[in-house]
This record gives sequence, C-alpha cells and structure tokens, in this order.
Amino acid sequence: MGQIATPATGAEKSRKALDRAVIRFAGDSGDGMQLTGEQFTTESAWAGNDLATLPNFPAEIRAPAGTLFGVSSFQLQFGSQRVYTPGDRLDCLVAMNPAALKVHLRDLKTGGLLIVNTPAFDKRNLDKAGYATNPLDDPTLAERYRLHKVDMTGLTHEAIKDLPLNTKEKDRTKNFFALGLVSWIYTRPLEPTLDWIKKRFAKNKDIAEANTRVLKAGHAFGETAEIFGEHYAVEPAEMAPGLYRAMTGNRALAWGLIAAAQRSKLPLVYGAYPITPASDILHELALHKRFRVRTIQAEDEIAAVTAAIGASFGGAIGVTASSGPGIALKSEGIGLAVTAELPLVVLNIQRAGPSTGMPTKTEQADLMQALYGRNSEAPVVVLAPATPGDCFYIAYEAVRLAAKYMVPVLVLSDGFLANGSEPWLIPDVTTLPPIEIQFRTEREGFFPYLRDSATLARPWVRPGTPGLEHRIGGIEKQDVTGNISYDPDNHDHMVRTRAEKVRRVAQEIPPTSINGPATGDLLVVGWGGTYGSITAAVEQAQTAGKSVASIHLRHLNPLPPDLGHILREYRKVLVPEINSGQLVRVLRAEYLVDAVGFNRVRGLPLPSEEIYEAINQLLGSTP
Amino acid sequence: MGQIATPATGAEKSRKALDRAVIRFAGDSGDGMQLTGEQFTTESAWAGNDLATLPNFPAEIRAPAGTLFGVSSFQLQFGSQRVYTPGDRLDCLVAMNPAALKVHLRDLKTGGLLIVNTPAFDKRNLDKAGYATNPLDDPTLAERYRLHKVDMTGLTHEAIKDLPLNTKEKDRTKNFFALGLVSWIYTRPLEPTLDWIKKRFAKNKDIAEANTRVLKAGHAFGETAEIFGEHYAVEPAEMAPGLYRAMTGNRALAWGLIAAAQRSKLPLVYGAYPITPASDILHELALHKRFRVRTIQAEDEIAAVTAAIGASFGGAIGVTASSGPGIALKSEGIGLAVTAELPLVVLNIQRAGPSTGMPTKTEQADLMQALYGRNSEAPVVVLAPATPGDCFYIAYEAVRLAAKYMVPVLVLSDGFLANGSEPWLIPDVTTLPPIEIQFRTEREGFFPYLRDSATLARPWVRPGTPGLEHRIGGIEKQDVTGNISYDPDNHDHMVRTRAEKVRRVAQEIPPTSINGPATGDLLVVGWGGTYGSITAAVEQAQTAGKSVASIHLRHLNPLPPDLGHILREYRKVLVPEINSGQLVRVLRAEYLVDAVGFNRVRGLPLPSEEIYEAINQLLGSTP
Amino acid sequence: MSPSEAGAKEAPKYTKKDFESDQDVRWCPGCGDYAILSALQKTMPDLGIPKENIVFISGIGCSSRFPYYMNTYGFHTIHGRAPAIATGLRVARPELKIFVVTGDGDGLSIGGNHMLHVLRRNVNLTILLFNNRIYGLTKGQYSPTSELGKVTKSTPVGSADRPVNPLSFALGCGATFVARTVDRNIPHMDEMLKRAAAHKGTGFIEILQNCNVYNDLAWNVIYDRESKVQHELRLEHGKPLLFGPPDDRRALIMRGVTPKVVRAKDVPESTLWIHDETNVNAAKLLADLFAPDFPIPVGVLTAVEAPVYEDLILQQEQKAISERGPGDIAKLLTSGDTWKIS
Amino acid sequence: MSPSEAGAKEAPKYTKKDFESDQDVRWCPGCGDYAILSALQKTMPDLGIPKENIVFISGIGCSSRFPYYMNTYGFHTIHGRAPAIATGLRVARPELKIFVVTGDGDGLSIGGNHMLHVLRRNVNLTILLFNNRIYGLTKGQYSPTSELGKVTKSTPVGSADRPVNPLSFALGCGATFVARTVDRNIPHMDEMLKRAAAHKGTGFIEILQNCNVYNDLAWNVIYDRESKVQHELRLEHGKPLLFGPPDDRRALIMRGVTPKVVRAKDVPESTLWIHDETNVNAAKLLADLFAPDFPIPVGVLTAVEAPVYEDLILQQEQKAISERGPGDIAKLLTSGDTWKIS
Ligand SMILES: Cc1ncc(C[n+]2csc(CCOP(=O)(O)OP(=O)(O)O)c2C)c(N)n1
Ligand SMILES: Cc1ncc(C[n+]2csc(CCOP(=O)(O)OP(=O)(O)O)c2C)c(N)n1
Ligand code: SF4
Ligand code: SF4
Ligand SMILES: [Mg+2]
Ligand SMILES: [Mg+2]
Repeated sequence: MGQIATPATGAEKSRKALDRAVIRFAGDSGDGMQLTGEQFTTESAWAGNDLATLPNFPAEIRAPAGTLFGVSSFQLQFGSQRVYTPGDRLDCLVAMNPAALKVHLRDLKTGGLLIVNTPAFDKRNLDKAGYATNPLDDPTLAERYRLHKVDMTGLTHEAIKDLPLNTKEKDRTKNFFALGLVSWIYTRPLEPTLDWIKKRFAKNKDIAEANTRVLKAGHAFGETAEIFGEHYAVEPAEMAPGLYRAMTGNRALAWGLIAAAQRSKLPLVYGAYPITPASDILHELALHKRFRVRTIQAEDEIAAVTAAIGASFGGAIGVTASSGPGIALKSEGIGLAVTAELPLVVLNIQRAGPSTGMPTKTEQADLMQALYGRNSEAPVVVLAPATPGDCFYIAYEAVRLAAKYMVPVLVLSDGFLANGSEPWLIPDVTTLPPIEIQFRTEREGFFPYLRDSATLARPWVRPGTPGLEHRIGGIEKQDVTGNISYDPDNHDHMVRTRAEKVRRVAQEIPPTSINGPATGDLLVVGWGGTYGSITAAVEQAQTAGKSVASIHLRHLNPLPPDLGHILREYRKVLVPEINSGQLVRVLRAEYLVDAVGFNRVRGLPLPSEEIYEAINQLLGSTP
Repeated sequence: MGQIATPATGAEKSRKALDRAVIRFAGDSGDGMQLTGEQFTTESAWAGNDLATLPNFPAEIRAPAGTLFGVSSFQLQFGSQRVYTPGDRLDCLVAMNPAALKVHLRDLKTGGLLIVNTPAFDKRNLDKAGYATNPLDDPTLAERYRLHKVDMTGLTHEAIKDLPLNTKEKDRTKNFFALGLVSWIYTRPLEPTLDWIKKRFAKNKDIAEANTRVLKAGHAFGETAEIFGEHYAVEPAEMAPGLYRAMTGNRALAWGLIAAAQRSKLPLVYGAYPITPASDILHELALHKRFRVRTIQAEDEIAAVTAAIGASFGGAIGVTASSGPGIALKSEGIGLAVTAELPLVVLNIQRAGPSTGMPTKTEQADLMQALYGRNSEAPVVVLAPATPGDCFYIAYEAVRLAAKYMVPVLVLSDGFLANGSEPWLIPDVTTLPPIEIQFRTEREGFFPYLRDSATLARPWVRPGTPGLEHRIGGIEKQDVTGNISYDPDNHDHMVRTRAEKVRRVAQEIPPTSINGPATGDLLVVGWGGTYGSITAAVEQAQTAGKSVASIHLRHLNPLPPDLGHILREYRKVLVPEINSGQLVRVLRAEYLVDAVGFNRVRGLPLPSEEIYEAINQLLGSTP
Repeated sequence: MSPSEAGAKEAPKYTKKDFESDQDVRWCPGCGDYAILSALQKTMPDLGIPKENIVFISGIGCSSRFPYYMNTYGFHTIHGRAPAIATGLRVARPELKIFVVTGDGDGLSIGGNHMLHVLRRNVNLTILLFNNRIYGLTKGQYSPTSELGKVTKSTPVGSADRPVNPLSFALGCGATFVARTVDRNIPHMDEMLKRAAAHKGTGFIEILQNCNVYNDLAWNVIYDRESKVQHELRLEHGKPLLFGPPDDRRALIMRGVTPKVVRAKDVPESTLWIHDETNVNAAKLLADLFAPDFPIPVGVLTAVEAPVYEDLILQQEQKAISERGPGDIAKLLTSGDTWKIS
Repeated sequence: MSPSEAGAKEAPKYTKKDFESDQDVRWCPGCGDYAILSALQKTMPDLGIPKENIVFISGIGCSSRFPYYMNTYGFHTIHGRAPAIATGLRVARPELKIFVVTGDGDGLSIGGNHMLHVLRRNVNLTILLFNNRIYGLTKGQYSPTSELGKVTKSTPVGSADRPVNPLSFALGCGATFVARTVDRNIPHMDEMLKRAAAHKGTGFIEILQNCNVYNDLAWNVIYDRESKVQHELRLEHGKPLLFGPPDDRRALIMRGVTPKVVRAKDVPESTLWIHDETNVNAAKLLADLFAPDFPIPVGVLTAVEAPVYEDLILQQEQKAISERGPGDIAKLLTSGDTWKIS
C-alpha cells in the first residue's frame, strides 16, 4: 500500500500521467540489476520515450554477496520530453537487499517510491550492510517514502515452483519480478523483454519459461495486489521521426570507426590493451572481422599505440584506445605520430583517477593531458563526444580529420558515456561527410614532407608504392625533404608548422550553436559527457526566466573560431566540469575572460540540480 | 696580420682592456673543442672573471670527419662584470676546419677576430663542407673580419717533431695550439691548463710533454708572430668573496641531491635509464658510493621511476631523472607517487622535441607536461633552476619539499644548464635549510593517511617499524585510514586535498625579488635556463632608460604567492621562453593578465639581443 | 652477515591470524586466490621473520589485490611494475623480506620486461605469479598464457597468439630459482613458498590458479582427481622422475635431449632420470612439458646460486666507505679545481 | 597463397647500389655497423623482393639508424618499440617484407617486453639484433648483455647485473627461428640473413657487432684469428658439432643433458652430436654455451614451423567475409533491436 503520499484504499487503480521519471534498480552484483535496467530501458524506448541511463557497478568482479561495496545499480530517466540526463534524484528506488538500501536511499526524493525485497533483510545481510536493526522496522522510513515491502523472493519461487530448476536458479530470476512490477507501475510494454528472453534462452526452455512467468507474475502483482494505489503513464516523447536503436557510447565509438574505415575503403587496425572502461570497444570491434577490422590485443598500451602507428604507416586506419593510466603510457608514442605526421586516432575513455583511482567511475580530468601530456611541443587535435550516440559521429570525425591532416586525433569519452545509453536515430551513412584517402603514387616531385597548401598535410604513401621509397622518423627533420636536420631555424619552423597544421583544423568546425539568447547575463560552457546535465540545468534556468545560454564544445583543440566572440557576449561565464577546472583554464588563457568553474570530482555525472544552483549563485540570486 | 680593423705594422703589441668577450672554439668532433673550451673556461675563472659557457655538440658519437653535422663547438663569455649568458654574437671565432667555418661564421660580429687553421682547408674538407672554392681565398672574408690564417697543424708538428709520437697523436694536440694562442690574445693564465695536463697525462709523459709544448708554442706564436696587432685584458669581475669552482648543471644537480641525502641522513636511491642530456647525472652519482648513493641503471624509464618510488616507500630518498621521451614514459609512475603520497624527485633535463627531436639541443617545452602530463588530477610541485650553479640548490630544495610534503617534485633543467658551466661560490653546507626526516614510529593513533595540519603531509613510515604495518596503493583511498574507498564525496575530498597539499608549498617560497623598478611599463617574466639572457636584455634596456623590470620564477607550481600582485604593477608583461608559449598561458589563465610571449624554438638559448628587441617592440619603440 | 640477511632478528611466535588484515577480501566466491592467501598466511609464521620486516608488493589484477589482505607492510602499485618497485625497495632496504605478487597478465604481459630484468639481476625477492590463463580483473580477455585459439570477449573466434610458458620464459631470462605449484594443493604450496623464500636471489613460483568466473577449470587436468594421478609429476631433488598411478607407473627419461615417457617397469632403474635442481639444462627441458603428451612437472625445477644484485651494490658501497670513509659533502664541494676570490 | 606470401610479385634484377640511400652514413669510422649495412645491401637483391615491398623498422640507438641508409621504405621510431610497430604494420600489410633492426639496449633493455611478445606470437618479421654489449648512442653505459662487473661510465666500479643471453632469452620466449652471426663474417651474415628472411614467422638473428669506440673488441674471442679457430662452432643442420683447429678437432657431445667438450678423435663417430635445427631442446642447451669453457655456436640454432600471428588474423577475416560477405555498415546500424518513430 502506498503508505503516505497515496493512502490508497482498495479502490480502482488510477493511472497518472507523468512528464518524466527517474528510476534506479539496486541490488547485489549477483542480482542482475544491470540486465534489469537494460531491459527496462528497452521497454521505455519502445514506449517512445526519450531516455538516458547510468549503469554503476563495483570494480570487483563478483564482490561477496551482501556487502556495501558489492552493490550494483542501474538508473534511468525517461520522459515525454527531451531527456538530457539519467536524472539526479530518484522518483523510484528498487532495493533488492539491505546494502542496496543503505547505499542508495539518500538519493530518493522524499515521498518517492521505495520498493524493497523483504526476505533479503535477514540478520546476515543486515549485518553485512552495517545495520544494527532492520531499517524496514523503522517507522520513519514509511513516513518519508512510499514504502512497499514485497516478498519478491517468495513470490518468485511460488510462480515457478513446478519447474525443474534448483533453488539457486529459481532465485536468480527474481530480478524479472522486480522488472515486471516496475513495468506495470510505469505502464511499460513487456513485449521487448519477452522477446529478449525467448532469444537469449532459446537453448534453455526451462529458464526461458521461468523468467517469462516471473516477469508476468511481477506485472500481475502490481495490477492485483492491494498495495499500489496508482500507476503512471509517460507519454511518448516528440522525437525526430526515423528508425531508432539504443546506443551506448562504447558501441557507438566502435561503429563510428567501422563506418569511417568503410567509407575510406581501408582496413582498420585497432591496437588495445584491456582496461576498464575502454575494453568493450575492443570486444565490439573484434566481432566485425567482415569489415576488415583487425584487432590486436597488445602486450601493453605502448605496444598498442605503436602497433596502431605501424598500421598507419602502412596505410591502414590505425586506432588505439585506453583509459587513465594506459593513456599516460601512450604519451611517448603519440609524440612519435605527431612528428612522423601520421594519422592516428586515440580514444581515451576517461575514468576517475589519479593513478588507478576508481576504474569503474567516470571523470573528465584528462583534458589537460590530452592537450599537453607529451614532451615538448606536440600538438594534437582533441575532440569530445557529448552523448552516447554522439560517440559515433565523433569517432567518424576523428578518422576523417586524422587522415586529412595527417595528425593524431585524441577523443575524450568517459565512463558515463561509454556505458550509458540513449535512443539513437540511425543515420543514413551515405549522408556522412566523405573520407577520401588519396595515397600518393606520383613519383614526380615527391618529397615525404611536401605539404598540401590548404591543410599542411604531408603526403600519405603506402609502402609498396614503387619509386616512393623513403624514410621517416622521430628525429627532427627538414621540412619538405624529411631528411634529419638539426638546423635551428628549421626546428623553429617545424614546431610552428606542426602547430599551424592543427590550428587549421578549425576550418572544419561548424559555427557554434547557442542554446539560448545570443547575448545575456551568463553563458555556461561545457564539453564531453556533462552535456546532458548542463543542458537540463540551463533550460531549467531559462524556464525560470534567467538570461542564460549554453554552448557545448565538441572540438577542444583547436577551439571553434567563433568561440572568443561568443564568450564576450555574456556578463559571466560558467564552466561546469568533472575535474578541478581544466577547460576553464584553457578559456581564461586563450580569451582572457573571467570564466569560473563549477567542479565536483566524485566519479559521478554532475547533477543538473547542482549546476542549476551554481548558475543562480553566479547570477547573484538564490534559486 | 689583422687585415682590416687593425692594419698593424711590426710595432709593439698593445694591450687593450675589455669589459667582456665572447669566444667560440669550433672544429671537428675529433678536434677536442669541448676540452679546449673547458680549459679556457678554467683559465678565465682563475683570472677572476665571471663567465658562462655553451657547449654544443652533435648527436652522432663520432660523426665522420669534416662533415657539417660533425662540427662541435664550445662558446663562452667572460667579463669583468656580471656575465649572464654565453653571449649572442662572437668577438672571436676559432675555426679548425671548413665545416666549422661554414656552420659558425654567421654568428661572428663584423670586425670580429677570426682564426682559422689553414691546412684543414684542403680540397677534401672543402668538398665535405660544401664549399666550391676556398672561402679563405675570398677577399670579402678578410674585409669583413679580422682574419688570421694560421698553420696550426704545421706549427704543432714543428713544436714536437722530436717526440716519439705518431702523426695522429701529434695531430691531436693541435687544439692546445689554438688554446695557447687564444690564451695569449686574451691574457689568460696558462697555469691551470699546465696543471691539468700534468695530472691528466700523468701516466703518459710523452703526451703530457707534447701538449705542454704545443700549448706554449701557441702562446708564443701570439706573442712573437707579426700578425696580431693587439691583445686584450679582461679585468677580474667583482664577485662575492669566497671559494669558487666551475660548476655544470648536471653535476650541481647530482651534488645537490647528495647534500640533501646527507642532511637527511638517508640513503639516496637513484633509478635512471641513460638518455641525453641526463645521463651525466647518473655517471656523477655512481662515483659517490661513500655517500650511500645507490644507483640503479634500470631496464627502462618506467622501471627507473618505479624503483625510485619503491625506495621512497622504503624510507630512502627516491630520485629519478630523464629527458623528453623518457619523462613521458614516467607519467603513469608519477601518478602513483601522487596518490600514494610518497616523496619522489624527478629531474627532467629538457631537450628539443617532440619525440626524439634533437637530443643534444636545449629547449624548455616540458613545462605543461610537468604540470599536466598525467591522467586525472595529479598535481605535483614543479621547480626550475636558473643557472648551472642554481641546480645545486634546486635539487636540494626538491628533496626537502618532497619529504616535507610527501609529494613528488619535478625539476625542469635543460640541456643548456646541464652542460653549461659558471663560476660557483661554494656554499657552507651547514647554512642550507635543514631536512629533518621524522619517520613515524608511534603506534598510538596511527593511520596511514592521517595528516599534518600545516603541510597536509601523511606520515612517512619505514617498513620494518613494528606495529605500523599498513597497506597503500593506487586505488582511491579513504582519507585518514587509507582504506580503499569508492565513496563519491571522499574522492572529491581527496582530489582537493592532494591539490591543497601542493598549494601549501607556496608557504615555502620567499618573496619574489624584482630586478628593476617595482612598478613600470614592462615586466619580463622568465623561468629556467633563460635567466641569463633575460637578465642581460633587461639590464640593457634599463641602461637605455626604459621602465623595465624582470622577475625569475624558480617555483612553477605552486606559483609564488606575491606573483599576481607584482604582475599587475606593470603595463605590459613579456614572457620569453624556448617553447611555443607555456608559462605565458599559465600566467594568463591564473591572473588574467594580457601577458605576451616571446618564443623561439631553435634548440638554442634565447639570444639576449632578441629579447632586448622584443622588449623595445612591446614598449612601442625601436631600439 | 651479508646485508640481505640483516633482517633476521628474532621473530615473535606468530599464528596464521597475525597475518590476516582487517580488510574485506574482495575476490569472487570460489576464486583460487583464497586458497593461496590462506596458504601464505599459514606459511608466514614458519619463516621466522618479524612481521614488520615483511613487505608484499603487487601490480594490478585480481591477484594483485593480495597485499591488502596480509597484515604486513604492503603496496598495491600499478600494472606490471611490481618487480621494479620491489627492486628499488630492496636496494634501499636490503634487510626487508619482500614478496611480489603478480598475475599472468600483470607479470607476463605488461610487466614482461621487468620480469626479465629482475630475474637476470637475481634480486632477492620471492615472486608469486598467479597463473589463471586469463585477465580476471578486466573481466575475461585472454592472457599471454592462454592457449592458442582461446575464445574470450576480445577473441570471439579464438586468439592468434601462441602462449608463453612462464617457466621456460623465466629460465630463458636466467632465473636462479624456478618452481611450480597449484592453488588446490596447500601443503605443496606451503613447501614451495618456504623454499622460494629461503632462496638467495629471485625465487620465482608459478602458481596454477583457478578463475572460476572467467576461465573455470583451466587447470582441470591437474585438479581432477583421476587426471591428476595420471599427469602430476612431483619433482624432488635426487629422486627419479616417476609419475602416474601405482599400478601404471611411468618414467620420464631422456632420449638424447628429448624427454620421453615410458612405462617405469620397462626401464632399468639405472637409466631413470634423477631430478637435479642444480641442473638448469634439465630444468629447461622439463619446463616445456605438459599434459596430455607429457606429465605436468610440479615442484622446484631449478635452484642454483648466483650473485645477488643488491648484495653487489651494497658491497661496493661498504667497500668504498671502509676504504675511504663515509662521504663528506663539504669536502666533495671543495674537491678538484677551486679558486678564491677575496 | 597465404596472405603473407602475397608480396612475392616478380622483382626486377637489383644490384647492391639499388639499396644504398642518399643519406650520409653517420656511424663512427670503424664501427661494425658498416659491415652489417654492406652485407644487407648486398643480400637484398638475392631475396627477389621488389624494393618497394621492403620496409626497415628500427628503434633508437646507433644500430637503429640503419633504415636511413637503406633505399627501401623505412621508419626510425622510438626506443624499444620497433617490434610492436612492425607487428601493427604487418597486420595492416601482410604482403610487405619487414625487417626490424635493433640493439642490445633497444631490443633487450627497454624493448624486452615487445621482443618477448613478437617472438611468442611468431609475427612474420626478420629481427636483426646488433649486440655490441654496450649503449653506443648514449656514449657508453653498460647494456643488458654486458658482462657482470663491467666498468662503464654508469658503473665506475663494475656493474652488478648478470647479463641476459639473447639466444637463451629468445628461445625461452618460444622463438621459432634463432641464429647467431658475426659482423666480421660477411658471407656467413649473408647466409643467415637469407635463412631468416625466408623463415615463416619471426626470424631472430643476434649479430655480434663491434663498437670500436665504447666497447672495442668485446667479441675479440671470435675476431682474433687464433681464438676464432679455437672457439667458433659452425652449426650446420645434419652435421656433427665439431670445432677447433684441424690438428686439434674437438667435439661437443652430451653427457646426459650436459654438453661436454672432448677431443674429436676420442669419441666414436656414432656418438657425435648431430645438429638438428628442428630440435628446440638442443638449441636451448647450445644457446647457453660460450668461450672460454665452451665453443661459441654460430649459425642457425633452431628453425621450426609454428602458426604465424597475422596469418591467423587474416584467415579469420577471410573466413568471416567468405561465410557472411563483406561488412555492410548500413546493415550493422540497423541490426538487433530497433524501433520506428514517425
Ligand atoms: C596501465 C594499465 N593497463 C591496464 C590496466 C587494466 N588491467 C587491470 S588488471 C589487468 C589484467 C589482469 O590480469 P592478471 O595479471 O592475469 O590478473 P588476474 O586478474 O587474472 O588475477 C588489466 C589489463 C591497468 N589497470 N593499468
Ligand atoms: C625513451 C628513451 N629512452 C632512452 C633513450 C636514450 N637512448 C638512445 S639509444 C639508447 C641505447 C642504445 O643502445 P643499443 O640499443 O645497444 O644501441 P647501440 O647504440 O649500442 O647500437 C638509449 C638509452 C631514448 N632515445 N629514448
Ligand atoms: S575474476 Fe577470476 S581471478 Fe578474479 S576474483 Fe573472480 S574468480 Fe578470482
Ligand atoms: S658509438 Fe659504437 S656502435 Fe655507435 S657508431 Fe660509434 S662505434 Fe658504432
Ligand atoms: Mg590472470
Ligand atoms: Mg648496443
């Protein structure tokens, strides 16, 4: 029974329309919360909602059951309007055990829906979670939240008692009970999940049957049990027409690379050493051999980046990826690509650091490293995707720019984008900008460092081309001829040329689009995975009548040519980042604007609420 | 015969007093120019002059004789007043072969003294140097410079014809002829060189005798030959009284480390992998085993830095050094020291890059890498010496700060400081600030991340201390306890704490001393090895009546607390650097002052003349 | 007393409990690492070393979480670098007893170079390489010890790399102590640990370890009771190389330099191959053997004496000090050419 | 035709000159590298490979300057990483013939890990390791192959590290082709280069090279005419292991698994040890031998067949394409769960 907010009687269940809702499933690592969340996501996508997700799991592979550090959760926000983030505070929390309750309760809104699996609240689990007494017995819990104590374990077993599965197997299906129940509460279609179960367990009919029954049991429980006073409908969002799919950032990066390789008609050689949260790109790419994708699981990150450079030298699309410590190890190699002037794409799926840090948590603190983390003057192009789906376009663009300018391109994604997903409008690949690779074959007048006048790119020559045999390397070289040169003026010239080449990439950047008034009191500038939080906060402020706009940078080096002008159109500039203030320093140095940072480094996406507060504070008013 | 400026007759030789002179010895790698220069330096130091040197040699070990890339040179400036730099343009050039003439002539002042070894200008050598005709036959050479064609080879052989040495051995002594001659021209005492020869060749009397005779022959030649119309005296400079020695930057770093280890009563463990121009520090330290200096020539730079970290963990002074590419490889390791909060000193002897670049040439383009070249927020202390002798104090200070704040300290020296030398007033070591290491031994209340309230340092505990067994690591940890923690707020707190700890080092920085007026039209801000060039240029401008001052930063992170205030006292700020503009970006971002850079990246020290021009230009006037 | 023996001060009497730290153990239930941890905690008291003089250094991986669980000094460092860190520590503090814990990825993939060099230098360390033939912590990619054709997340149609054999590699690097043991055999682990810990120089032990989540039963050939009886070859110094069930004993003998398996009863005792730990050549031939065609050698393959890196460094230092006295910085600064200005 | 043989299109007739680049050679006069360069330029025409299909990849060191002097494609990369770069290149372009040139520092110190992995993967490359037992380019520090106690700039009273033996190391890593030759023996170098270049997989050659500036005559034992006659053991497949001057021939034989030197005339021909390149065990025992107690093996220690890394990768690709057709990105994007919004 919805115990406070809706002291429902046995009356007919009312369906209430909502704009949006934020749900989190939380339980033990073994409770299948990631799967539950993903299925709920698919159902919501089918329902036509816009959405954003935030998976959150421990670094431990299978942390011991019941522990606080073993809690795994999946959050999503879905809505009938544009959804920018997985949401800050929860409308509904499903807690499968005491540890999950302990860790996540603080994020639930007062009056929010709290669904717990009662049998998990036994002495052992309470002890492990550090509860001296059962929190479910504390009346304040039910006062503050709409608490629903459900015997999910029991009801699950009941639903499938006749199936030939052992207790453990039966137990494991209880996440489908939770999914069924919450699907009923938010009026989600069960079809996609039923479909999924059929496909996934095609070879194990009993498990398929069990999951199906338990899912339906959960749904039915919502409908029939006396305790849920109301349930909710979230209308389809108005979204651009077209074919959609759910897209995570890591898959989008992989597919973007594949698309670029296809368009350029070249094999893709991907050198990588496993590391969280970048490994899934390797896993994804390894599936697509038909696209001439060749993955090398290298012995370390240095071998990974240098193998990619070797491939580029050979005329393939050379790509490498890593995170945190692994990117640090690649610094020397990236410097070689800078001076050899070879195309190279480096994906950095940022995670919380420094050093090993918190591998499964997100951060965006590698911007300075991307810009400057090499010896001497070694400029590279730096791009960052804004959303999971945008990763596709950024990866494609990275390959395109790398090949066109013969330059390394670093892409800064992060753990949040990598694992988060959103409904993604599938593009018509033929509409992507072309990637035209023209290997030099003409002998006449050939020099390895002869430059294109528009891009300053040197020619890309495939070994195997008769008559163009030549040598390149990491020692300073004479412009045009590429011969080793220690001439002082040539060195100065080459330092400037390498910088200018990167600067010229600015001609590829479209005009910056401004979300809000073209001039005003405050401009919020963001980059990377905080796009959603910032946009939500800024739109909230706009709705509240503030003179606030936002822009989002996908190109961090070079910066958009119109940026300086835009910045000066606002009285104040706020730069929210999940770091200690990196882009803000770049903007201050570059444009001498007194931009201020909003910085929280918690391994989590920035809550849009807090950005909203920061906006108000900077505007000198309380919200 | 001094052919233009002083069309001397056989008249008595006049001695002219000079304030200062800039001399360069240039020849083949095999001609012993480095030795000649070093001896001339010693003689000048004995003569009581202030001085600064600039050795410059090819990357090749023994480049083939006669080639342009095989030219080796040694430049010094000495004077009766403060000498800040090795000088920009030459008063005197000694060219031992055509290649040396070709490479270096452009730096000789019009009317400058040009001494060439005529027999080396044969067909073979002229060809190798790319001279179609013998430049000595071109009358314009003698018109533009005071050209002296001397048959050094012949005179050398003549002087020692009776000694039982073969031709090659005899030939090799001709650099002493040049040294003797130039010593006569500038009235240098021969004693230190005669002494040196005696010691150096104690085991080979014939060579000792040959070098001695040739040296004297060169000297006598100047005195007797009819061709030198005048010679010069450079009075002793007014220098602080005390005992002096010549000091190069690399030796000073090594000795500074040794001094710090001695004062802290700890062994010094130095992990290094050879690399130009850092290797000499390893070579120097390896000589001093009596000081409990333990050098590990590691398998690579990663092993070098991690071995140093292991030593620090063990309670020794852990130090590592490298250059360019090697520092890039250490990034991940430095990040570990940041989060483990262990003392670590990393010396970066910067060289021209990117990538392999020009290993024997200087540069100061690793500042941004020092500040930001690691994944995530991993702040470290960054120091930079101003002169070769200052390297001693900086190394000492680096150890002191690392141990006091439990933090990595990066030192940015460079190829110019490393190999350059200056007269160095030997300090009384007891006057150096104490380094008091207090390993924690007290069990009561011990936690590995309990912090000192003034420095925020955690306790340093030597393994082997009973009762304090504990574990640390690279994963994020709870403050105080040091236990692994993925708590979001703790992470934010730790990121801030690590930053604040580094920021607190500012309390160690003395007030910035300003060279010039405390307020005015222009402030020139420098760091690192450009100290001399900048000071010379600024004093020149001051002499010319300009309202110009300069400051020099030895602490790059944190910056001096009074810096913001100082910057605002001048209308304009100029930042000369041997990079594309790094400190200037830091100052702009930090203080929002419209500082502008003066940047030349030629692998050479900045000429003070050019800085002087830049000053004038910025002041809006022509010099 | 050599500097490296300095740590041998009288140790209190410990029990296993003294070596258990207060940290939650965070491996998957059923992981082979638990058994190794337990064996190590059990063995520690027998080493007779004061607890505060023991240090565990590890890299990154499931295995590398090890130091957190030992109530000694510990340092969980970065991926692959534990041997280098331990080398620095040992040079700084030769009186400490240092254990390095690493995995097949940590020690042989990213850390292969440091492994090579620590072994050739013969630094006095005990290295425990937990070989589960998989990357556990990063959730199941193949490792350098995975078999060719291994299907994993990163190799959906099979890996293309021939595996490295940790024992052959160590021997190729000039290791002076090389042994193998199995996580499921606690008494044998205990024995190997003691042997390795007592070795002067680098004691290298490969521990076959089960990752029940990503590579369950990779070593089943030596777990399965039946198969174990068939294949386990216990190496014991001075004893012949016999293995197999009592009713079907087999002998490993040499045909030239080629090992052969024969029925024990078919060969005269005098031609049996007697295990000799001091014979590195023999160790190299043994190291390559594995089931099904050959038995699986378990035990000490080789244990030989050789100069120890940090001993030599410390001897040089002591010699310098005893010959010329401890360094004096003031003297150093004024050594060589100086001149006075007054 | 396997993908790795694709490069074998008809090559023009070349002379040595065709392989000389226009760059000044910048080694010290007298350096052993000159002889190796000359040998290689001389051997190239015999390989029958179009010049444009040949690539030289090197790291950093005196030896690594090599590519600049060969008139083929070349890439002078960064210290120690040449094997990894070459692996990437080979996977991208399996039809190219790739040579890796490295030194004892480049290939065994900083680059030891890549060496291990390229060898175990058996990538089709020819690796030439110039072993001068010193760091030449950085002006004379000891290297991982320098003898224990070596006095150099960085070790004024002698090094404390036991050296690594490149051949033993390579074999420990699972190398499939291992040979040794000497810079002063051009015909033998020529032969080894051809053999290695023809090998399917990684052909690893240690070339004993003289650094006359920093480590002159380090290999004098095999340079000096007298000593060479005494110590050089030419390995030839199928031939007995005999060496020494004609009047004092000696034989290398096996006592168990222990090599022994005896007078040739003292042993019956049937007990001579016949060199067998396919016997890796024998190679491991030979690799460790050196003067003065043993002869110095020169020639092919082992040459065996094994799966080649990039062949397997390319086969997987071709299989995927032939079974399911080339990839279609539009289809990929719409694969799996999708929904329409209109
Ligand atoms: C520099 C760096 N690269 C990659 C990683 C990711 N990583 C952590 S552990 C690991 C492999 C672990 O395998 P193994 O050593 O076999 O240990 P196991 O987990 O199997 O015990 C990897 C690749 C990292 N932490 N740091
Ligand atoms: C990352 C890095 N570390 C160190 C160096 C300096 N370095 C250049 S070559 C070299 C050693 C060369 O030795 P080896 O490979 O034996 O070549 P050799 O010069 O003897 O032929 C070193 C340490 C470098 N260039 N890059
Ligand atoms: S993933 Fe494997 S190795 Fe890691 S803790 Fe789990 S079972 Fe053990
Ligand atoms: S230093 Fe040695 S290896 Fe290098 S070029 Fe000179 S002689 Fe050859
Ligand atoms: Mg493993
Ligand atoms: Mg060498």
